[in-house]
Amino acid sequence: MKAQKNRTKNEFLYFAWRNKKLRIGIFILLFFILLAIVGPYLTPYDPWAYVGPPASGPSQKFWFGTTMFGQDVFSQFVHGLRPVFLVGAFGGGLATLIGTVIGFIAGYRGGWIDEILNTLTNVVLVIPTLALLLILAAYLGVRSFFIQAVFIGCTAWPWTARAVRAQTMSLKAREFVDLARISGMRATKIILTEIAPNMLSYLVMVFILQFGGAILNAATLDFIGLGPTRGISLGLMMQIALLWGALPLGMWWWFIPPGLTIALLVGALYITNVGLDEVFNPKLRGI
Amino acid sequence: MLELDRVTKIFRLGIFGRKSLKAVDQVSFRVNHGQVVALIGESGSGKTTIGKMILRLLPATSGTILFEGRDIAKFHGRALKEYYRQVQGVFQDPFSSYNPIFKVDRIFNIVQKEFFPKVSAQKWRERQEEALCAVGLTPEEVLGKYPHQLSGGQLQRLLIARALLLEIRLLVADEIISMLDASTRVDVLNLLADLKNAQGLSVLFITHDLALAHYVSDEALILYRGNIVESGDIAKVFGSPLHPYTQMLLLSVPRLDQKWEDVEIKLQAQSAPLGKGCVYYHRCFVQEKEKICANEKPGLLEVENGHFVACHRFRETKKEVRYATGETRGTSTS
Amino acid sequence: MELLAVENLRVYYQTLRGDVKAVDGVTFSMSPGEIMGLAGESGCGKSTLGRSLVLLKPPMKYVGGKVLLKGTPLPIWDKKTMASFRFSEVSLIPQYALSALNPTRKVKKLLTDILWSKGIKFSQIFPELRRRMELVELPLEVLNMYPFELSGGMKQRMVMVLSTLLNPSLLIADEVTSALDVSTQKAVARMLVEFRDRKFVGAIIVITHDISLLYQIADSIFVMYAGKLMERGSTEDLIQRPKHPYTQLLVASLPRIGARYAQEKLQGIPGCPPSLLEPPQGCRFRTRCPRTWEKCLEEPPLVTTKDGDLTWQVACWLAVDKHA
Amino acid sequence: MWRYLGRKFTIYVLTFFLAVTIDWVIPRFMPGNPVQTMLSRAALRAEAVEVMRGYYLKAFGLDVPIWQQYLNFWKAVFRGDLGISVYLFPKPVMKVIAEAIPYTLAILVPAILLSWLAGNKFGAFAARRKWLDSTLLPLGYFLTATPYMWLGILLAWGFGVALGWFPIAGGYSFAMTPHFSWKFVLDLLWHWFLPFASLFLVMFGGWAIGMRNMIIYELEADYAQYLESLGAPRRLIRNYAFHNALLPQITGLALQMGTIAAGAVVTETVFSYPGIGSLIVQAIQNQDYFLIQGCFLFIIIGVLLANFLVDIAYLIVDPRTRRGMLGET
Repeated sequence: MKAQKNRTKNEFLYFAWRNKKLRIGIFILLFFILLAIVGPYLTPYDPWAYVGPPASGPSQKFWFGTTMFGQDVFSQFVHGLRPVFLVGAFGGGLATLIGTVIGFIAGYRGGWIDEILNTLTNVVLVIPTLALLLILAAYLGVRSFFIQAVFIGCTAWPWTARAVRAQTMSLKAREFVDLARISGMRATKIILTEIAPNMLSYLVMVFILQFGGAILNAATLDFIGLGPTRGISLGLMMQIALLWGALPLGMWWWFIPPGLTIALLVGALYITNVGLDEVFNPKLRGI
Repeated sequence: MLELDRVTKIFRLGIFGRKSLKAVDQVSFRVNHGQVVALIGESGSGKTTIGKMILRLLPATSGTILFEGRDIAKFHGRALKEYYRQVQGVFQDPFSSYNPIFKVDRIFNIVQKEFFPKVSAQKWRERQEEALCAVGLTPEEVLGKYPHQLSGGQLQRLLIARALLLEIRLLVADEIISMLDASTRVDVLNLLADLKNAQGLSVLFITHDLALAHYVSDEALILYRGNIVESGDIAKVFGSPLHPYTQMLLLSVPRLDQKWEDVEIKLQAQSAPLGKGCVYYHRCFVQEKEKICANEKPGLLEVENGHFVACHRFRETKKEVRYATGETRGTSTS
Repeated sequence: MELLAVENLRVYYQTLRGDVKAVDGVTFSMSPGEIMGLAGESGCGKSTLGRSLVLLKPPMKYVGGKVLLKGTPLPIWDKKTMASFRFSEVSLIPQYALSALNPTRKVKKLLTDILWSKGIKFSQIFPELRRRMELVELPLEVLNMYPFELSGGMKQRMVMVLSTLLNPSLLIADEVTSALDVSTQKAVARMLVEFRDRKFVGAIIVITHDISLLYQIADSIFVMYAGKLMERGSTEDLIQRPKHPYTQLLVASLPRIGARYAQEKLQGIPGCPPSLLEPPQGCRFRTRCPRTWEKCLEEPPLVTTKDGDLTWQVACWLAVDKHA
Repeated sequence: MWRYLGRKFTIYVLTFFLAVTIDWVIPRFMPGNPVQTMLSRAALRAEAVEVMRGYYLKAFGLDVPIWQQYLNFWKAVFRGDLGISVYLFPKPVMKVIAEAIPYTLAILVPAILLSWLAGNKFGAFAARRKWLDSTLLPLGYFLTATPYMWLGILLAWGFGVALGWFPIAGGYSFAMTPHFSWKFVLDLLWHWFLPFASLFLVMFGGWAIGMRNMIIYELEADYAQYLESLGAPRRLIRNYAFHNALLPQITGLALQMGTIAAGAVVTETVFSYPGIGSLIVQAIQNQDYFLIQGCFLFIIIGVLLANFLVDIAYLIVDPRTRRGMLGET
C-alpha cells in the first residue's frame, strides 16, 4: 500500500521532471525570485540616489547603466522586482480566492443563488478590468502596492469564478458528493473536504495564471501613472524612462530590463502552467 | 415503513424555468419491513429521481414521503441525521462513489465522525471488521487501498458495508450492479438478499434489468415516464404481465433460455409530448387503442389480489387504488 | 475460404508502468456472413482486439501476429496503409456512437466529406443511402440536420448506416447496445443481423459484455479472458455445453428470467482478473479456477475441433486430456 | 437563438447600468471635495474659474437630493452631455472623445481581426507538429506574456530610433494639418504602423497558443477518432478540429476585449498616438475628472458593442446556438 502511494507520487514527480516546459518555467521563476530576495544586497546603491554620471550605458560599476538622473538602473531593477512578486502573489491570490469562493457557492448551491452569482460574474467579466481599475485608481488613489494588489484582485476574479463553477458542477454530479450528503455532512464541509481537494491541481494552475495576469495589470497601472505613490516597480521604471525621453535618447538599458523581466516572468508562469497541465492531464502527454 | 404518497417531481429547465419536465408524476407506493421492492424502468423513467428524493438528495415538488409515518421533508439537523442512520443509499457507479484522491477507508471514517464520534477507535475497528465480514470482504484486502486498486464489485460491497455500520433499515440501491461484470453481479445481489433474510433489511432495488430484478425482489414496480404502469407481486408481474409496456419489456430482454420472439417492435421516440391521455399511448402496440386512451390517464387498478396495472383495458372490472404496492397487506399509517 | 484469419495477434497497451498485455496471442478465424460475439469481463482486452483491427494507434502498440482479410494480409501496424482499408474493407461502429458525429457539421456535409476522401461522390451513393435510411427508419430530413438535433437512437442508427455504407467485409460493433434501453437495444441488435442478411457487411464482430444479447444474435461466441482466448464455439454449444471452466462459471452466473434467489441461488466467479502488466504464467484463469491443477502452470494449448463448418476452440488442459 | 441573445443583452444592459453607476458614485467617494480639487487645477486659467465653479455646482448638483443627482446624471449621459474638459477647456468632453475615437479604432480593429485570424491559423498549424511546437510556440508564450507597452517601446526604439524607419510619436507629422490628400493618408499610415504592429504581435501570440491548445483537445475528441477509424485523411480531421476549435476562440475574443482595450491605452501612450488611450492618461495626469468619466463610459460602450458583435458572429458560426438548442440537456 505504501509502495503504491509512493508510486503515484513518484509518477507525478517523474513527469514533472521530464516535462521540459515545467523545468524551464520553474527555473526562470526561481532565478527571479532569488534575484528579488538577494538582489538588493548585491548593490551598494540606493535606487533613488544620485550615484554616477547620468545617462551612461552599462559598465562594470553600473551593471545596467544609469538613468537620466544618475541613478543606478540595476538597483532600481532589483528593488522593483519585489513588488512585482508581491502584487502578483497577493493580487493573483485574492482573485483566485474570490473566484473560487464564488464559483464553489454558485456551482454547489445552484438555483437562484447560482443565477445571481452567475449574472454578477458575467457582468464583471464584461466590464473591462483596466477601465474599472483606472477609475478606482484615479479617484481613490493608490498609496501602496498592497492596495494595488487588492484592486487587481477584486477585478480579476470573474473568469476563475466561471471555471470553478463549471468544475464544481461536474464534481457535484459525482456520486461521492451524494454519499457525503447522505452521511449528514454540511455543504461547506462537503465543498472543503470532498470537492476542493479534487480541484487542487486545477486551482494551482488558476493561481499561476492569475499571478501572471496580476503582474501584467500592475505593470500597466504603474505605466499609466496610477501606481503606488511611493516605491519602485518595474512598471514604474518603464513609465519614468519613457517620460524622461529614454526612447529618443536611445537609453535602451533603462527600459529593456524591466519589460524583458516582466515578459520572461509571465511567460515562465504560462509555460509552467502548460507544463503542469500536461503532467496532470495524461491525454496531453502523448507517449 | 416507507410510504410515498402522490410524489411528483418537476424539473425546471432553462433560466427562468419556462420549460419544465415532469420526471415523476404522482407516484405512490410502500416498502414494507424486510421487503425487496424492485423499481424497474428505462432511462428517463424517473426511477433514479425517486431514489434521490427518498434519500433527500432532491426535494419533491409535491406529495409526501413518509418514513415510519413521519414526513421526511420535515427532518432537519438531528432528525435528518437520525433518518440517514436508518436509510442509506448505494449508487450506480462504484468508482465515482469514492473520492478518487482518498483511500477507501474514508467512507468509514466519515461515518464514524458524523454519526459515532464517541465510539473508541478500537471498538470502531471491530465494528468495521464485522461489517466487512458481513459483505464477504476481508479487511486486509481492501482497507488502506485507493479506489482504483479495487474492483467494482469490491467497491460496491464496501459501500454496502458502510451502510451496515449505520445499522440501517432501508437501503436504496440505485442501479448498483449495472456497472459490474456479470461474474460479480450476482454476488452483490446475493448479498442484498442475504441481508434481507438475516437482518430484515428492506431494499428499494432500482434497476433496468428485469432478470436481476426478478432474481432478488419480492415486489415490482414498473415505471414509465414518471408513472407506475404496473406493480405487484413479482411473480405475478413477471408471470402474467398486463400492461403493454411490461409485455414489451419482457419480450425485448435478451434471454438465455429463449430466443427473441418475433414481435416486431417499432422504434418509437420517447420524446413524443405527453398528452392528457395514457403515458404509453404513443408506443402502445395494442391494436384497438381506444379513444379513452388518448384522452384520459388511467389510474392504478387492482386486477387481481396484489397485482396492479394502469391500463384502460381493465377499467370495467376492477377498483382503483392509490398505492402501487402493499395495499392489501400494508398497514396504513395515515 | 475464411473471411478473416487472425493468427497469434499481440497488441499491447503502453502505460507508465509498462506494457499491458491486452491482446496476447489470439488466434481465430471467421467465415463469410458470420456474426461473432466477443465477450468477456471489462479489461479483458476485447475492445483492444476489436479496435486494433481497424485503428491501431498509440497508446496501442502492435507487437506481433498476422491478420488476413479475404486472404490478403491486413497491415494493421501501419497507420498510413491501413487508411485505405478502413471504411471500405474494415469498419467500426464505435462505443461512443452518440458523440461520433462532428457536432458542427450537417450530417449530409459530413457524409459528403468522408465519401469524397474515398473518391466517391455523394450523389453517386445517394440512392443506396436513401434505401438504407428507409430500412432503419431514418427520415431523409436527418441529412439536413446537425447531430445535436437528432435523438440518441437516431444518432446510433445514422452511425450504423454510415459505418456500413461502403459494404465493408468486416464490421466491428463495439458495445453498441450497452448505452441503450432494452427496447432500443433489441431493435439495434436486430439491425445488425439485418445488415448481415442483406450483405451490407461481410461479417460482424460484436463486442459486448452481455452474453444473453449474443445468444440472440451471434452465430458464434468468442470468450476472452485476460488477453487470451478461453473458448470459441457456436453460440448454441457454448451456452448450452460450455467446456472451459471459465465459460461454465460465466454462463452459470447469469440470472435467467424466472430464476429466483429464493429457489436457486446463483454464484459469481470469486476473485479478480489478474493484472495484465505481469500476467501469471500458464493458464491465466488458474488463479480463479475451481478445477486448477499443476498442469495449469504451463500455457494450455489451443484445442481445435472441427464440427462441420464450425470450429470449436478451447484453451484448457482439461480439454486436452479429454482428447488425448 | 433569441433567448441566447436576450440573455446576453440582459447582461449588457446590467453592465452598462453598473458602469454608469460606478462612474457616478466614485467621484462622490473621493477623499476631499472634488469640486475644489478640480477648481484648483482649473485655477491655472483665471478666466475659467468662475465658469467652472458654476458648471461644477450644476453638474454635481449638490443642492438637490442624492437620487435626483443620480437621475440627472443618467439624463446627461443620454443627452450625450459629458461635461466640459478642464484640461482642454472649454471643449466639451464629448467632442474631445469624438476626435480621438477614429485613431483608436484605426489601430484596434485591424489589430484584433488580423491577429485573431493569423494567430489561429498559425496555432493550428503548429499543433501536433513536433518541431514547430517546440521551437515557435515558446515565442508565442513570450509574446503573449509581454506587456503591451514594452513591446511598443521596443518597436519604437528598434524601428523608430535605431533604424529610423518609422516615427515614434503622434498620429501624423507636426508639419501637417489634417486634410484629404494621398500625402496625408500615407503620413497617417506611416504613423499608424508601429502602434498597430505592437498590438498585433502581442495578441497574435495569445491566439496562436490558445488555438494550439484547443486543437489538441479537439483532435482527441470522439468525432475525430471516428473519422480516423473511417480512414478519413488527416487533412479533413484537422480541418474539422480547426473549425470546432475556432468556436471557443470566438468566445475568447469577447473575454479578451477588456485586456485588449487596456493594451490599446498603453500602446497609444507609448506612441503618443492621439486616441482615447492617450486621452485618458492625460486626463488622469491632469485630474480632469469629467474627461476620465467620459473616457470610461466610452471604453465600456466600446467593449459592450464589441462583445455584442462577437455574440452575433458566434451565432452565425455555431449551429447549436442558432438552432435553438434542441438537444439541450
